[in-house]
Amino acid sequence: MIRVLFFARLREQLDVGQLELSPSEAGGTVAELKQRLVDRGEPWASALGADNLLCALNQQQARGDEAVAAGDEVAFYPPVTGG
Amino acid sequence: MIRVLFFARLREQLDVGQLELSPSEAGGTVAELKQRLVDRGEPWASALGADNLLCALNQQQARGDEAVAAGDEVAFYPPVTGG
Amino acid sequence: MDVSIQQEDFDVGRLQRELLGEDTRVGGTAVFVGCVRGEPDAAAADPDAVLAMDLEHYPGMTESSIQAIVDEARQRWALRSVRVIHRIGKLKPGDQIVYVGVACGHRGEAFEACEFIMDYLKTRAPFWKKETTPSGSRWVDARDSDDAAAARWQRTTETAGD
Amino acid sequence: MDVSIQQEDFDVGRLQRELLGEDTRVGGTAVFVGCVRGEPDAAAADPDAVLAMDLEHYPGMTESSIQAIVDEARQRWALRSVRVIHRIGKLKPGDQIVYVGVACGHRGEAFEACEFIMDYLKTRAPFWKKETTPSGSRWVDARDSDDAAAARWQRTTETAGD
Repeated sequence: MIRVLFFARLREQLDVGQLELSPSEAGGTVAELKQRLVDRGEPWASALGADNLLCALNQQQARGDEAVAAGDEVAFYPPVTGG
Repeated sequence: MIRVLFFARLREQLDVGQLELSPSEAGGTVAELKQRLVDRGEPWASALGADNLLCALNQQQARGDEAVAAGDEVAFYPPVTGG
Repeated sequence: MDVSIQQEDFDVGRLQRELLGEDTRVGGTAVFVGCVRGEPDAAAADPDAVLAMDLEHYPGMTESSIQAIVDEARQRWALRSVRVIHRIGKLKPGDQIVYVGVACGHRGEAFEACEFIMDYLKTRAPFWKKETTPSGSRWVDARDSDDAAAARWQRTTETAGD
Repeated sequence: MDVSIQQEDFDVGRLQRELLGEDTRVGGTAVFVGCVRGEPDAAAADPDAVLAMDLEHYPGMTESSIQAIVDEARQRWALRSVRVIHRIGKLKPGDQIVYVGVACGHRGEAFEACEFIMDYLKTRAPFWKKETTPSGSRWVDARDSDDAAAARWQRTTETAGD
Protein backbone atom coordinates (compact mmCIF):
# COMPACT_ATOMS: atom_id res chain seq x y z
CA MET A 1 0.00 0.00 0.00
CA ILE A 2 0.92 3.65 -0.35
CA ARG A 3 0.47 5.95 2.63
CA VAL A 4 -0.85 9.43 1.81
CA LEU A 5 -0.63 12.22 4.42
CA PHE A 6 -2.29 15.66 4.60
CA PHE A 7 -1.25 18.48 6.90
CA ALA A 8 -2.49 21.74 8.42
CA ARG A 9 -5.21 23.63 6.51
CA LEU A 10 -5.36 20.88 3.89
CA ARG A 11 -5.96 18.22 6.56
CA GLU A 12 -8.83 20.29 7.96
CA GLN A 13 -10.36 20.97 4.53
CA LEU A 14 -10.34 17.25 3.71
CA ASP A 15 -11.15 16.25 7.29
CA VAL A 16 -8.65 13.44 6.87
CA GLY A 17 -5.03 13.19 8.04
CA GLN A 18 -4.00 10.08 6.17
CA LEU A 19 -5.25 7.36 3.92
CA GLU A 20 -3.89 4.27 2.20
CA LEU A 21 -4.06 3.57 -1.50
CA SER A 22 -3.09 0.50 -3.50
CA PRO A 23 -0.56 1.15 -6.26
CA SER A 24 -3.29 0.77 -8.87
CA GLU A 25 -5.51 3.31 -7.07
CA ALA A 26 -2.53 5.70 -6.78
CA GLY A 27 -1.54 5.82 -10.44
CA GLY A 28 2.13 5.86 -11.41
CA THR A 29 3.47 9.18 -10.10
CA VAL A 30 2.93 11.72 -7.34
CA ALA A 31 1.08 13.98 -9.79
CA GLU A 32 -1.15 11.14 -10.98
CA LEU A 33 -1.92 10.19 -7.39
CA LYS A 34 -3.00 13.79 -6.75
CA GLN A 35 -5.19 13.76 -9.89
CA ARG A 36 -6.92 10.55 -8.75
CA LEU A 37 -7.79 12.31 -5.49
CA VAL A 38 -9.02 15.44 -7.32
CA ASP A 39 -11.23 13.17 -9.42
CA ARG A 40 -13.10 12.19 -6.26
CA GLY A 41 -14.88 15.55 -6.44
CA GLU A 42 -15.40 17.90 -3.46
CA PRO A 43 -13.82 18.66 -1.07
CA TRP A 44 -10.80 17.00 -2.76
CA ALA A 45 -10.96 18.96 -6.01
CA SER A 46 -10.92 22.40 -4.35
CA ALA A 47 -8.52 21.59 -1.52
CA LEU A 48 -5.95 19.83 -3.71
CA GLY A 49 -6.45 22.41 -6.48
CA ALA A 50 -4.71 25.19 -4.50
CA ASP A 51 -1.80 26.19 -6.71
CA ASN A 52 0.72 26.72 -3.90
CA LEU A 53 0.32 23.19 -2.52
CA LEU A 54 3.56 21.30 -1.85
CA CYS A 55 4.21 17.57 -1.92
CA ALA A 56 6.80 15.15 -0.59
CA LEU A 57 7.73 11.59 -1.47
CA ASN A 58 9.22 9.57 1.38
CA GLN A 59 9.78 12.78 3.35
CA GLN A 60 11.73 14.51 0.59
CA GLN A 61 10.13 17.46 -1.18
CA ALA A 62 8.89 16.27 -4.58
CA ARG A 63 8.09 17.93 -7.92
CA GLY A 64 5.32 15.54 -8.96
CA ASP A 65 6.89 13.44 -11.72
CA GLU A 66 8.45 10.96 -9.26
CA ALA A 67 7.27 7.34 -9.55
CA VAL A 68 5.21 6.00 -6.63
CA ALA A 69 5.39 2.36 -5.54
CA ALA A 70 4.07 0.13 -2.75
CA GLY A 71 5.62 1.10 0.60
CA ASP A 72 6.04 4.74 -0.35
CA GLU A 73 4.81 7.67 1.75
CA VAL A 74 3.36 10.66 -0.11
CA ALA A 75 2.42 13.92 1.63
CA PHE A 76 0.53 17.04 0.54
CA TYR A 77 0.69 20.28 2.50
CA PRO A 78 0.42 24.07 2.29
CA PRO A 79 3.49 26.36 2.25
CA VAL A 80 5.35 25.99 5.53
CA THR A 81 5.20 28.62 8.29
CA GLY A 82 7.59 27.46 11.01
CA GLY A 83 10.49 29.24 12.65
CA MET B 1 46.13 71.67 32.83
CA ILE B 2 45.57 69.22 29.99
CA ARG B 3 45.57 65.49 30.73
CA VAL B 4 47.28 63.30 28.11
CA LEU B 5 46.73 59.52 28.12
CA PHE B 6 48.56 56.69 26.34
CA PHE B 7 47.29 53.15 25.94
CA ALA B 8 48.43 49.61 25.17
CA ARG B 9 51.62 49.21 23.08
CA LEU B 10 52.12 52.99 23.03
CA ARG B 11 51.93 53.19 26.84
CA GLU B 12 54.58 50.47 27.09
CA GLN B 13 56.83 52.09 24.47
CA LEU B 14 56.72 55.41 26.34
CA ASP B 15 56.68 53.75 29.75
CA VAL B 16 54.11 56.34 30.78
CA GLY B 17 50.32 56.06 31.04
CA GLN B 18 49.47 59.71 31.50
CA LEU B 19 50.98 63.14 31.93
CA GLU B 20 49.77 66.69 32.45
CA LEU B 21 50.67 69.63 30.25
CA SER B 22 49.93 73.31 30.63
CA PRO B 23 48.07 74.86 27.67
CA SER B 24 51.27 76.63 26.61
CA GLU B 25 53.23 73.35 26.71
CA ALA B 26 50.48 71.62 24.71
CA GLY B 27 50.26 74.01 21.78
CA GLY B 28 46.91 74.93 20.27
CA THR B 29 45.57 71.69 18.77
CA VAL B 30 45.71 67.92 19.22
CA ALA B 31 48.21 67.69 16.33
CA GLU B 32 50.41 70.42 17.82
CA LEU B 33 50.32 68.69 21.21
CA LYS B 34 51.52 65.50 19.52
CA GLN B 35 54.31 67.39 17.72
CA ARG B 36 55.52 68.89 21.01
CA LEU B 37 55.81 65.37 22.40
CA VAL B 38 57.63 64.12 19.28
CA ASP B 39 60.06 67.02 19.70
CA ARG B 40 61.15 65.51 23.03
CA GLY B 41 63.17 62.96 21.05
CA GLU B 42 63.21 59.21 21.76
CA PRO B 43 61.22 57.20 22.66
CA TRP B 44 58.53 59.81 21.91
CA ALA B 45 59.52 60.46 18.31
CA SER B 46 59.39 56.80 17.23
CA ALA B 47 56.40 55.76 19.31
CA LEU B 48 54.21 58.72 18.34
CA GLY B 49 55.46 58.58 14.73
CA ALA B 50 53.57 55.33 13.99
CA ASP B 51 51.27 56.26 11.11
CA ASN B 52 48.28 54.22 12.31
CA LEU B 53 48.10 55.93 15.70
CA LEU B 54 44.67 57.19 16.76
CA CYS B 55 43.79 60.09 19.03
CA ALA B 56 40.78 61.24 21.04
CA LEU B 57 39.79 64.56 22.54
CA ASN B 58 37.57 64.35 25.60
CA GLN B 59 36.86 60.69 24.83
CA GLN B 60 35.66 61.35 21.28
CA GLN B 61 37.81 60.17 18.40
CA ALA B 62 39.66 63.19 16.97
CA ARG B 63 41.28 64.08 13.63
CA GLY B 64 44.01 66.35 15.04
CA ASP B 65 42.90 69.84 14.10
CA GLU B 66 40.67 70.22 17.18
CA ALA B 67 41.61 73.02 19.58
CA VAL B 68 42.88 71.92 23.01
CA ALA B 69 42.24 73.97 26.16
CA ALA B 70 42.74 73.70 29.90
CA GLY B 71 40.62 70.91 31.39
CA ASP B 72 40.66 68.81 28.21
CA GLU B 73 41.65 65.15 28.06
CA VAL B 74 43.68 64.00 25.04
CA ALA B 75 44.46 60.34 24.36
CA PHE B 76 46.78 58.57 21.90
CA TYR B 77 46.47 54.85 21.18
CA PRO B 78 47.07 52.12 18.58
CA PRO B 79 44.25 50.68 16.42
CA VAL B 80 41.71 48.95 18.65
CA THR B 81 41.48 45.15 18.95
CA GLY B 82 38.50 44.41 21.19
CA GLY B 83 35.46 42.25 20.59
CA MET C 1 22.71 15.38 17.71
CA ASP C 2 22.18 18.63 15.82
CA VAL C 3 18.37 18.81 15.64
CA SER C 4 15.58 18.43 18.22
CA ILE C 5 11.82 18.74 17.79
CA GLN C 6 10.10 19.01 21.16
CA GLN C 7 7.14 20.39 23.08
CA GLU C 8 9.22 21.52 26.07
CA ASP C 9 10.85 24.93 26.33
CA PHE C 10 14.65 25.20 26.01
CA ASP C 11 17.29 26.82 28.23
CA VAL C 12 19.47 29.22 26.23
CA GLY C 13 22.12 29.31 28.98
CA ARG C 14 22.59 25.54 29.00
CA LEU C 15 22.58 25.44 25.19
CA GLN C 16 25.30 28.12 25.13
CA ARG C 17 27.54 25.99 27.35
CA GLU C 18 26.92 22.96 25.11
CA LEU C 19 27.66 25.03 21.99
CA LEU C 20 31.02 26.15 23.37
CA GLY C 21 31.90 22.83 24.99
CA GLU C 22 35.63 22.64 25.69
CA ASP C 23 36.52 23.75 22.16
CA THR C 24 39.00 26.63 22.44
CA ARG C 25 39.08 27.04 18.64
CA VAL C 26 35.65 28.71 18.87
CA GLY C 27 36.02 32.45 18.32
CA GLY C 28 32.33 33.22 18.53
CA THR C 29 28.77 31.95 18.63
CA ALA C 30 25.74 33.37 16.85
CA VAL C 31 22.36 32.40 18.27
CA PHE C 32 18.88 33.22 17.03
CA VAL C 33 15.79 32.60 19.16
CA GLY C 34 12.36 33.06 17.63
CA CYS C 35 9.39 33.96 19.82
CA VAL C 36 5.60 34.03 19.55
CA ARG C 37 4.49 37.60 18.99
CA GLY C 38 1.06 38.64 20.24
CA GLU C 39 -0.91 40.67 22.70
CA PRO C 40 -2.05 38.38 25.50
CA ASP C 41 -3.82 41.17 27.37
CA ALA C 42 -5.37 42.85 24.34
CA ALA C 43 -8.03 40.20 23.79
CA ALA C 44 -11.00 42.42 24.47
CA ALA C 45 -9.66 45.34 22.43
CA ASP C 46 -8.46 43.60 19.27
CA PRO C 47 -10.37 40.74 17.59
CA ASP C 48 -7.16 39.85 15.67
CA ALA C 49 -4.87 39.70 18.73
CA VAL C 50 -2.96 36.44 18.97
CA LEU C 51 -3.91 34.69 22.21
CA ALA C 52 -2.23 31.37 21.51
CA MET C 53 -0.47 29.42 18.79
CA ASP C 54 -0.50 25.76 17.83
CA LEU C 55 2.42 24.33 15.86
CA GLU C 56 1.78 21.30 13.67
CA HIS C 57 4.61 19.45 11.93
CA TYR C 58 5.39 16.42 9.77
CA PRO C 59 7.17 14.00 12.12
CA GLY C 60 10.25 12.50 10.53
CA MET C 61 10.44 14.88 7.61
CA THR C 62 10.83 17.81 10.01
CA GLU C 63 13.97 16.33 11.53
CA SER C 64 15.46 15.18 8.21
CA SER C 65 14.75 18.46 6.39
CA ILE C 66 16.40 20.52 9.13
CA GLN C 67 19.33 18.11 9.28
CA ALA C 68 19.75 18.56 5.51
CA ILE C 69 19.86 22.34 6.00
CA VAL C 70 22.44 21.95 8.77
CA ASP C 71 24.51 19.63 6.56
CA GLU C 72 24.44 22.22 3.78
CA ALA C 73 25.57 24.91 6.24
CA ARG C 74 28.42 22.64 7.37
CA GLN C 75 29.57 22.38 3.76
CA ARG C 76 29.47 26.15 3.22
CA TRP C 77 31.06 27.28 6.50
CA ALA C 78 33.54 25.84 8.98
CA LEU C 79 31.07 25.21 11.80
CA ARG C 80 32.66 23.88 14.97
CA SER C 81 29.26 23.18 16.53
CA VAL C 82 25.61 23.71 15.61
CA ARG C 83 22.28 23.13 17.32
CA VAL C 84 18.69 23.59 16.16
CA ILE C 85 15.63 23.18 18.38
CA HIS C 86 12.06 23.73 17.20
CA ARG C 87 9.09 23.49 19.50
CA ILE C 88 5.71 22.03 18.52
CA GLY C 89 2.27 22.03 20.11
CA LYS C 90 0.51 24.79 22.02
CA LEU C 91 2.44 28.03 22.67
CA LYS C 92 1.47 31.48 23.92
CA PRO C 93 2.75 34.99 23.17
CA GLY C 94 6.26 35.52 24.53
CA ASP C 95 7.12 31.80 24.33
CA GLN C 96 10.32 30.72 22.59
CA ILE C 97 9.64 28.73 19.38
CA VAL C 98 12.97 28.09 17.72
CA TYR C 99 16.67 28.08 18.63
CA VAL C 100 19.49 28.14 16.08
CA GLY C 101 23.01 28.30 17.51
CA VAL C 102 26.33 27.98 15.70
CA ALA C 103 29.92 28.17 16.94
CA CYS C 104 32.70 29.10 14.52
CA GLY C 105 36.29 30.24 14.48
CA HIS C 106 35.30 33.73 13.32
CA ARG C 107 32.24 35.91 13.75
CA GLY C 108 31.42 36.49 10.07
CA GLU C 109 30.84 32.83 9.34
CA ALA C 110 28.88 32.38 12.59
CA PHE C 111 26.43 35.15 11.64
CA GLU C 112 26.08 33.90 8.06
CA ALA C 113 25.56 30.25 8.97
CA CYS C 114 22.99 31.10 11.66
CA GLU C 115 20.97 33.32 9.34
CA PHE C 116 21.25 30.78 6.49
CA ILE C 117 19.83 28.01 8.68
CA MET C 118 16.96 30.24 9.88
CA ASP C 119 16.10 31.40 6.35
CA TYR C 120 16.05 27.85 4.99
CA LEU C 121 14.20 26.49 8.01
CA LYS C 122 11.48 29.11 7.44
CA THR C 123 10.89 27.99 3.85
CA ARG C 124 11.75 24.28 3.86
CA ALA C 125 10.95 22.67 7.21
CA PRO C 126 7.38 21.30 7.39
CA PHE C 127 5.85 23.27 10.26
CA TRP C 128 2.51 25.06 10.20
CA LYS C 129 1.32 27.69 12.67
CA LYS C 130 -2.30 28.12 13.67
CA GLU C 131 -3.18 31.21 15.69
CA THR C 132 -6.03 31.53 18.16
CA THR C 133 -7.63 34.99 18.28
CA PRO C 134 -10.76 36.36 19.99
CA SER C 135 -12.53 35.99 16.62
CA GLY C 136 -11.50 32.36 16.11
CA SER C 137 -8.49 30.38 14.92
CA ARG C 138 -6.67 30.73 11.61
CA TRP C 139 -3.74 29.19 9.77
CA VAL C 140 -0.82 31.58 9.34
CA ASP C 141 -0.06 32.38 5.68
CA ALA C 142 3.45 31.91 4.31
CA ARG C 143 5.22 35.19 3.60
CA ASP C 144 6.90 36.17 0.34
CA SER C 145 9.60 37.93 2.37
CA ASP C 146 10.68 34.56 3.77
CA ASP C 147 11.08 33.16 0.25
CA ALA C 148 13.12 36.23 -0.68
CA ALA C 149 15.34 35.78 2.39
CA ALA C 150 16.08 32.17 1.47
CA ALA C 151 16.66 33.08 -2.20
CA ARG C 152 19.51 35.42 -1.19
CA TRP C 153 21.71 32.41 -0.40
CA GLN C 154 21.03 30.93 -3.80
CA ARG C 155 22.16 34.13 -5.51
CA THR C 156 25.29 34.19 -3.38
CA THR C 157 26.25 30.77 -4.64
CA GLU C 158 25.65 31.71 -8.26
CA THR C 159 27.55 34.98 -8.27
CA ALA C 160 30.39 33.76 -6.08
CA GLY C 161 30.82 30.73 -8.29
CA ASP C 162 32.27 28.55 -5.55
CA MET D 1 21.41 50.29 30.84
CA ASP D 2 22.57 49.07 27.45
CA VAL D 3 26.35 48.75 27.98
CA SER D 4 28.50 47.12 30.69
CA ILE D 5 32.29 46.88 30.95
CA GLN D 6 33.28 44.32 33.58
CA GLN D 7 35.87 41.80 34.68
CA GLU D 8 33.29 39.15 35.67
CA ASP D 9 31.93 36.55 33.29
CA PHE D 10 28.31 36.87 32.08
CA ASP D 11 25.40 34.41 32.08
CA VAL D 12 23.87 34.09 28.61
CA GLY D 13 20.73 32.44 30.00
CA ARG D 14 19.97 35.29 32.39
CA LEU D 15 20.76 37.86 29.69
CA GLN D 16 18.33 36.10 27.32
CA ARG D 17 15.52 36.42 29.88
CA GLU D 18 16.35 40.11 30.37
CA LEU D 19 16.45 40.65 26.58
CA LEU D 20 12.97 39.17 26.15
CA GLY D 21 11.50 40.68 29.31
CA GLU D 22 7.72 40.65 29.16
CA ASP D 23 7.66 42.20 25.69
CA THR D 24 5.42 40.06 23.49
CA ARG D 25 6.17 42.23 20.45
CA VAL D 26 9.58 40.57 20.24
CA GLY D 27 9.66 38.16 17.30
CA GLY D 28 13.27 37.14 17.73
CA THR D 29 16.61 37.75 19.38
CA ALA D 30 20.06 37.61 17.78
CA VAL D 31 22.97 37.14 20.15
CA PHE D 32 26.69 37.08 19.43
CA VAL D 33 29.20 35.88 22.03
CA GLY D 34 32.91 36.27 21.33
CA CYS D 35 35.41 33.91 22.96
CA VAL D 36 39.17 33.75 23.50
CA ARG D 37 40.65 31.33 20.99
CA GLY D 38 43.80 29.46 21.92
CA GLU D 39 45.36 26.15 22.77
CA PRO D 40 45.69 25.93 26.55
CA ASP D 41 47.26 22.47 26.42
CA ALA D 42 49.55 23.09 23.44
CA ALA D 43 52.04 25.23 25.35
CA ALA D 44 54.97 22.89 25.02
CA ALA D 45 54.31 22.13 21.36
CA ASP D 46 53.66 25.61 19.94
CA PRO D 47 55.65 28.70 20.96
CA ASP D 48 52.85 30.88 19.50
CA ALA D 49 49.98 29.18 21.35
CA VAL D 50 47.81 31.62 23.27
CA LEU D 51 47.91 30.73 26.95
CA ALA D 52 46.16 33.81 28.29
CA MET D 53 44.88 37.19 27.23
CA ASP D 54 44.82 40.57 28.95
CA LEU D 55 42.30 43.18 27.84
CA GLU D 56 43.14 46.85 28.38
CA HIS D 57 40.60 49.61 27.75
CA TYR D 58 40.06 53.36 28.00
CA PRO D 59 37.64 53.77 30.93
CA GLY D 60 34.84 56.19 30.13
CA MET D 61 35.46 56.33 26.40
CA THR D 62 34.81 52.60 26.13
CA GLU D 63 31.32 52.97 27.56
CA SER D 64 30.46 56.13 25.59
CA SER D 65 31.78 54.80 22.27
CA ILE D 66 29.76 51.58 22.56
CA GLN D 67 26.69 53.53 23.65
CA ALA D 68 27.11 55.69 20.53
CA ILE D 69 27.19 52.54 18.37
CA VAL D 70 24.06 51.23 20.10
CA ASP D 71 22.32 54.59 19.59
CA GLU D 72 23.18 54.46 15.89
CA ALA D 73 21.77 50.92 15.69
CA ARG D 74 18.58 52.12 17.39
CA GLN D 75 18.20 54.77 14.70
CA ARG D 76 18.69 52.28 11.88
CA TRP D 77 16.56 49.42 13.17
CA ALA D 78 13.49 49.05 15.39
CA LEU D 79 15.26 47.47 18.35
CA ARG D 80 12.95 46.52 21.20
CA SER D 81 15.87 45.76 23.49
CA VAL D 82 19.67 45.68 23.25
CA ARG D 83 22.51 44.72 25.56
CA VAL D 84 26.30 44.84 25.17
CA ILE D 85 28.79 43.46 27.70
CA HIS D 86 32.55 43.54 27.21
CA ARG D 87 34.96 41.97 29.65
CA ILE D 88 38.35 43.43 30.60
CA GLY D 89 41.38 42.11 32.46
CA LYS D 90 42.89 38.63 32.40
CA LEU D 91 41.13 35.94 30.35
CA LYS D 92 42.07 32.46 29.19
CA PRO D 93 41.26 30.41 26.07
CA GLY D 94 37.59 29.42 25.99
CA ASP D 95 36.51 32.40 28.10
CA GLN D 96 33.68 34.61 26.90
CA ILE D 97 34.86 38.16 26.01
CA VAL D 98 31.90 39.99 24.53
CA TYR D 99 28.11 39.70 24.42
CA VAL D 100 25.90 41.56 21.94
CA GLY D 101 22.18 40.78 22.16
CA VAL D 102 19.29 42.46 20.36
CA ALA D 103 15.55 41.79 20.39
CA CYS D 104 13.42 42.91 17.44
CA GLY D 105 10.01 42.35 15.92
CA HIS D 106 11.50 40.42 12.99
CA ARG D 107 14.58 38.26 12.52
CA GLY D 108 16.18 40.17 9.62
CA GLU D 109 16.61 43.36 11.63
CA ALA D 110 17.79 41.41 14.69
CA PHE D 111 20.60 39.75 12.69
CA GLU D 112 21.59 43.01 10.99
CA ALA D 113 21.64 45.12 14.14
CA CYS D 114 23.63 42.51 16.08
CA GLU D 115 26.27 42.20 13.35
CA PHE D 116 26.39 46.00 12.90
CA ILE D 117 27.09 46.52 16.60
CA MET D 118 29.82 43.85 16.61
CA ASP D 119 31.48 45.22 13.47
CA TYR D 120 31.54 48.77 14.82
CA LEU D 121 32.61 47.68 18.28
CA LYS D 122 35.58 45.86 16.72
CA THR D 123 36.83 48.99 14.97
CA ARG D 124 35.68 51.85 17.25
CA ALA D 125 35.64 50.79 20.88
CA PRO D 126 38.98 51.41 22.66
CA PHE D 127 40.03 47.93 23.76
CA TRP D 128 43.43 46.35 23.23
CA LYS D 129 44.27 42.66 23.55
CA LYS D 130 47.62 41.38 24.74
CA GLU D 131 48.30 37.67 24.36
CA THR D 132 50.58 35.58 26.53
CA THR D 133 52.37 32.76 24.69
CA PRO D 134 55.19 30.37 25.68
CA SER D 135 57.60 32.72 23.84
CA GLY D 136 56.39 35.87 25.63
CA SER D 137 53.57 38.36 25.45
CA ARG D 138 52.53 40.42 22.43
CA TRP D 139 49.92 43.02 21.52
CA VAL D 140 47.36 41.75 19.01
CA ASP D 141 47.44 43.62 15.69
CA ALA D 142 44.27 45.16 14.28
CA ARG D 143 42.96 43.33 11.23
CA ASP D 144 42.07 44.88 7.88
CA SER D 145 39.15 42.42 7.64
CA ASP D 146 37.56 44.13 10.65
CA ASP D 147 37.79 47.52 8.94
CA ALA D 148 36.24 45.99 5.82
CA ALA D 149 33.40 44.48 7.88
CA ALA D 150 32.60 47.86 9.43
CA ALA D 151 32.86 49.64 6.06
CA ARG D 152 30.07 47.45 4.65
CA TRP D 153 27.53 49.34 6.76
CA GLN D 154 28.77 52.65 5.41
CA ARG D 155 28.25 51.46 1.83
CA THR D 156 24.76 50.28 2.70
CA THR D 157 23.83 53.75 3.87
CA GLU D 158 25.25 55.40 0.77
CA THR D 159 23.64 53.14 -1.80
CA ALA D 160 20.30 52.92 -0.02
CA GLY D 161 20.18 56.70 0.19
CA ASP D 162 18.19 56.79 3.41
